[in-house]
Amino acid sequence: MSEPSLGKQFTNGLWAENPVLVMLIGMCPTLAITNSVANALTMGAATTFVLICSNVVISLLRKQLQPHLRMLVYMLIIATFVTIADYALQAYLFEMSQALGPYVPLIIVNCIILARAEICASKSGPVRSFVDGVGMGLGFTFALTILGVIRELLGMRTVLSYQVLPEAFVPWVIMILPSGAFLTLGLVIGLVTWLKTRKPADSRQNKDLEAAA
Amino acid sequence: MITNTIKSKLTNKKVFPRGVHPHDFKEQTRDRAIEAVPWPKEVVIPFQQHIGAPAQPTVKPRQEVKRGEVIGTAGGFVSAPVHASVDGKTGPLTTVLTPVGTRVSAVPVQTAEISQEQLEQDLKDFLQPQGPVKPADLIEPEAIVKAAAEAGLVGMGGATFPTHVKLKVSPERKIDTVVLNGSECEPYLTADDRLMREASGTVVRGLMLAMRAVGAPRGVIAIEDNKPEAIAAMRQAAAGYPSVEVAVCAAKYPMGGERQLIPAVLNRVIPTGGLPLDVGVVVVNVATSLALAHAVDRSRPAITRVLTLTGAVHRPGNYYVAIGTPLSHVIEHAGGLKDDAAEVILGGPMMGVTMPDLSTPVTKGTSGITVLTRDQVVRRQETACIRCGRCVDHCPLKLMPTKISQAVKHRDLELAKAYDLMACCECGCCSYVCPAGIPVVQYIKSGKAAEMRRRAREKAEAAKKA
Amino acid sequence: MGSMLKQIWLVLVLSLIFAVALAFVDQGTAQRIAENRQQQVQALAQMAILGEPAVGADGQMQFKIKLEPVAIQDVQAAFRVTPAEGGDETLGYAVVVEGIGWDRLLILVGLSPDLQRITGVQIVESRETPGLGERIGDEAWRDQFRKPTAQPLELVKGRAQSPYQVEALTGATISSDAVTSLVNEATAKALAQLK
Amino acid sequence: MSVDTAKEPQGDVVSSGPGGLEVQPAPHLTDPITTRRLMLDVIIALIPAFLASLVFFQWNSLRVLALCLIGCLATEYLFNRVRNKPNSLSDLSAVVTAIILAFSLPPTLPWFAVLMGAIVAIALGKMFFGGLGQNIFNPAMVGRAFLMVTFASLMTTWVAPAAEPGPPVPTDRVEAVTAATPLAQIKPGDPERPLPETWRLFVGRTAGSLGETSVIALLIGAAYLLIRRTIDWTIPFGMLGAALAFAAIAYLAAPGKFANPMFHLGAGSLVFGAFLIATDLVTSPLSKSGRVVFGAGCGVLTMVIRQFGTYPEGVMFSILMMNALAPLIGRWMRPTPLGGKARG
Repeated sequence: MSEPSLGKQFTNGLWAENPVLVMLIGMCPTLAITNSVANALTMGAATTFVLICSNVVISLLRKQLQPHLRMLVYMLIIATFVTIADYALQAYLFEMSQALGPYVPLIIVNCIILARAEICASKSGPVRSFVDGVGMGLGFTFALTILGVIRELLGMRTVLSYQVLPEAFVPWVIMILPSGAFLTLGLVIGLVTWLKTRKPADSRQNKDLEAAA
Repeated sequence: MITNTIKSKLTNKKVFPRGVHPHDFKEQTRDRAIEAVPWPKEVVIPFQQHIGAPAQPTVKPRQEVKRGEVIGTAGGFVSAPVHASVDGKTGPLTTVLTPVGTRVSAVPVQTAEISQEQLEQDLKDFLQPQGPVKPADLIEPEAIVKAAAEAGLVGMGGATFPTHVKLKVSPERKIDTVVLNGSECEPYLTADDRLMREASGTVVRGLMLAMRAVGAPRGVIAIEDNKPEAIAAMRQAAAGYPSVEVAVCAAKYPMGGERQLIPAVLNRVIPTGGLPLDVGVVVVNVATSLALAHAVDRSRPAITRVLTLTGAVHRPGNYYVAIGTPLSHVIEHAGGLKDDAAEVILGGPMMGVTMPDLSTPVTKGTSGITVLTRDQVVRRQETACIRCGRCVDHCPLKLMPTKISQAVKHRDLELAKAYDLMACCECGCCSYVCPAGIPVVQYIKSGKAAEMRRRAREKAEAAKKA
Repeated sequence: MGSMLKQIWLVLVLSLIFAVALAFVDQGTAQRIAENRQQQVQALAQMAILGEPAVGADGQMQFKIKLEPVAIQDVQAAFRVTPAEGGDETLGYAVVVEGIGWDRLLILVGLSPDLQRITGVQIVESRETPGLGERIGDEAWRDQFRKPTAQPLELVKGRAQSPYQVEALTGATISSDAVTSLVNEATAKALAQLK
Repeated sequence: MSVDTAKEPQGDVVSSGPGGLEVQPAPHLTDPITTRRLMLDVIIALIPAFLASLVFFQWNSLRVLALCLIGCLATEYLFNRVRNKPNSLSDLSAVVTAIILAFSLPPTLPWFAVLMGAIVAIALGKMFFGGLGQNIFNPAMVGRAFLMVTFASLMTTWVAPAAEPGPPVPTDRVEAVTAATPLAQIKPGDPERPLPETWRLFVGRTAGSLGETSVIALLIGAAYLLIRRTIDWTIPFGMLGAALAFAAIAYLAAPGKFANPMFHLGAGSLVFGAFLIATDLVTSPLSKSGRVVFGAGCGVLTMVIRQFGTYPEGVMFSILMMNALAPLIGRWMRPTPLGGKARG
């Protein structure tokens, strides 16, 4: 299998292999913190930061790593960057770090980061790993933001705390509850799947079909 | 259902739990005396009219045969011989379509003339034979079994299991009761009702012979309460026999099924996968009992039978017919189908089979022909199961029909078996009550058929290996 | 054997590098984080005692108060509140108590310098049901608690009849009840231990 | 013999033989009760309660019912269209869902909330599972639960029923004369509001959801369903029996703390739930014994929520919880075939 172009590597994370909406990984923060856009953006940014840094570092170290030790080293690297992100949030965005609660430290166990380390960074050079980290991180942020916009808009009438819907609109409290997260996520995934299957021209699927034939 | 059970307990009527109460439609033919149908120009006698191996033909084409002459000998232990039902000349062997949809070989017989007087006399002899008979106690059981075997008797209620096999009980089995099944729970049918009224003496005689054959000290005549005349007639006929009693059952479908009749009448439950024998009981149908009396006392084989022709025909009634007579001939004799007739059912409407082709002959197991009009035909539009549980509430065997049928529908035979697929008696109560119009029993039947094929295949493979 | 040693060295070196990096980050942020925590309580205390703090041109809150820890047993924290510009005048007391509503609930109760009145109640941390229990954060509802401390407060459904009654939020009795008993607890402990 | 040449719409299993005679599997008779007829019976049974609600809540009751019908029917129609399925409106199950949902809503609920509840009931409660017969939870209760969490305060704002014919109850939720339901009153005691006398509970002149207040009207409908055998005695018996037993034990143990059983029977939607919601065919177990257990579970949970929970009423949540358990109950309470399990 030849490597995809760098551009493709980037857009993969945004749409075709979007970690949340297509691969269905990283569900825990997705469901827990998307009740407001600000939370979603902050979480997305923190995760993207950790993802890019760990991808690049692991990519640089990939030749030195023996199979039996690689998980250990991955965790070491990821944990370091997550701690840095956590401290930074606490120092400069205190209110936000309070709102995100334990979910920032929990980035350590976010599947997306470990998955990209294993799938991409441990096999590719630093440039490709960087691009991959940016794409996947933005894809994650994008998915979180969609959920955040829908939930904050319907649940609190606002987007980024700015009131959008009129006072007469009665907020749908369910949207800021965990059950609203499940509902919204299900509907958005349904929509994305529908959009994707409507376009059979998707090159990846065609390739799969050819391979199957 | 509970209320019905209580009502029956109060009136001392025998009843089984669950089941259904369809309207019985018996008023059309209940009061029509049995009438003899003249011989058709040609009868077609199938060589397999019973469960088991087909009979072996012993006639050649263009051979003169006499009524009662053997034209096919039993093809094994579970089998029955076949006799000519008319005087006449045979034609070349052919095949006919049986109710179960298979083709079996048969022989056509060009019939000789028979006068109306002869016909009437024959019917009279059939219902109330004259002349002395030996008391049943003085006849050896083996002789009774032998007579049944030679006469080609099969269960004439429709099951067509060879009677001599049923009566030949191994000595270690203790049979204490013979139940004469006169419940006739199928709607529309009244042939057994008429037989019990018009030939009560002969029917009781047959019961006595059956009791003697299996060594049972007790006989119970089970009749549904919608046949008061038959109850009275049988009570009178059985009056001289202290070992025989009449049990009045509530009219409820499927009272005539062995697994419902025995619990209702004797309060014994046949184990799943078992037979009435397992609880010391033999069940004999009314028409079979009558034929047994003829076979033993007069060596008369099973060559005629009484059937109900009812529904959308001009002259519905109970008819005395020679085996092999085409359905169309019986229907013509009864004035033909009405204009709105749409469905001809062999048997009653609950378990009978629709026949597309009226050239099919009457066989030993044909208890009735029910013709439904276009308006009566059930047009089920199968919609989604709403899990209402009506089939579960009504299943006389306490199965979960919806679960079985859905398992079959999704081709999960193992699951269907886990829900006791093979225990089903195919009475059709589930389809009858289903509000969603799902042919539940049809799914179950196809599941059973698939399981039977699987077992046959396994057996064949095992045989190949050995 | 050689590769094994190499791996051990690799992990050791990496750990060392990361530890040093983290130490630097910690050094750089520890003070700010502590200030942030302090400010949160300070802001709530100011709100509970003096009312809404003004926000300066730089977007930072302008604090008029300083907090000085005082010892009260069995509470999360307790402070004597003094003016930010200096001077030892007591502006009031702030007591932080922890309890259970539907989930962990942390509230701050502001008391007047003579401990005779409750000056305000603030929610520090809560995870009550949005739309129902979370309404304990409504200012209008919390303003009910500005009452004398002579008697414990009583939660009632419907209209309050006496000065010591607090009206429950409709459909959120458990949360209202939790706040009321926490306020009573804080007041009682402050009265008993600060006099 | 006639030859039926007119090709009428035929079921899957019907086919014509060569002679024009039809061939079909047995049985050739059928019970006249169809799914549609079952649903129609439930609708008929709900008419007395609807009349009672018209008297008590006047045009509000008509408004809520109409909105529910529009929401439910339109959603079902759209789902069938989008999924290219035959239209299932004619089985009337969506109408039943709409009425039951309407009956369980406060009369003053604003239009958008009613519509949303109706849409959620059919979409989330029924069509997402695959349509009629496939859903695990009672669709109407799914709709109500959704509203309960989404618009909690709107769903707990009640108006007093119109006592005598006069000006209609105000419909604007803000200005509405709010009143507590009898169940809300028995939580912490309030001397100003005495419990309604028991007879008023049974007639239904109390604040509450549209169709739940008049126990007498509900019982008339329930009697019709029992006589028609659309529902059987199992679930109502289990639910009312367990609830009353629970209430009686609590009352005898601490009469001052707990209300008497008759009050619990008359207040809230216990009777409505026992006869018309929990008896939903799709979401209750198949076997009789299973249904008794299901009903008893509903009854006990209702009482636990009423007496120990924060919600004044527990019928909805108890039914939803037992709905979730129904498949398990079905598995545990499987009837043994007559004659025992097959050997081998």
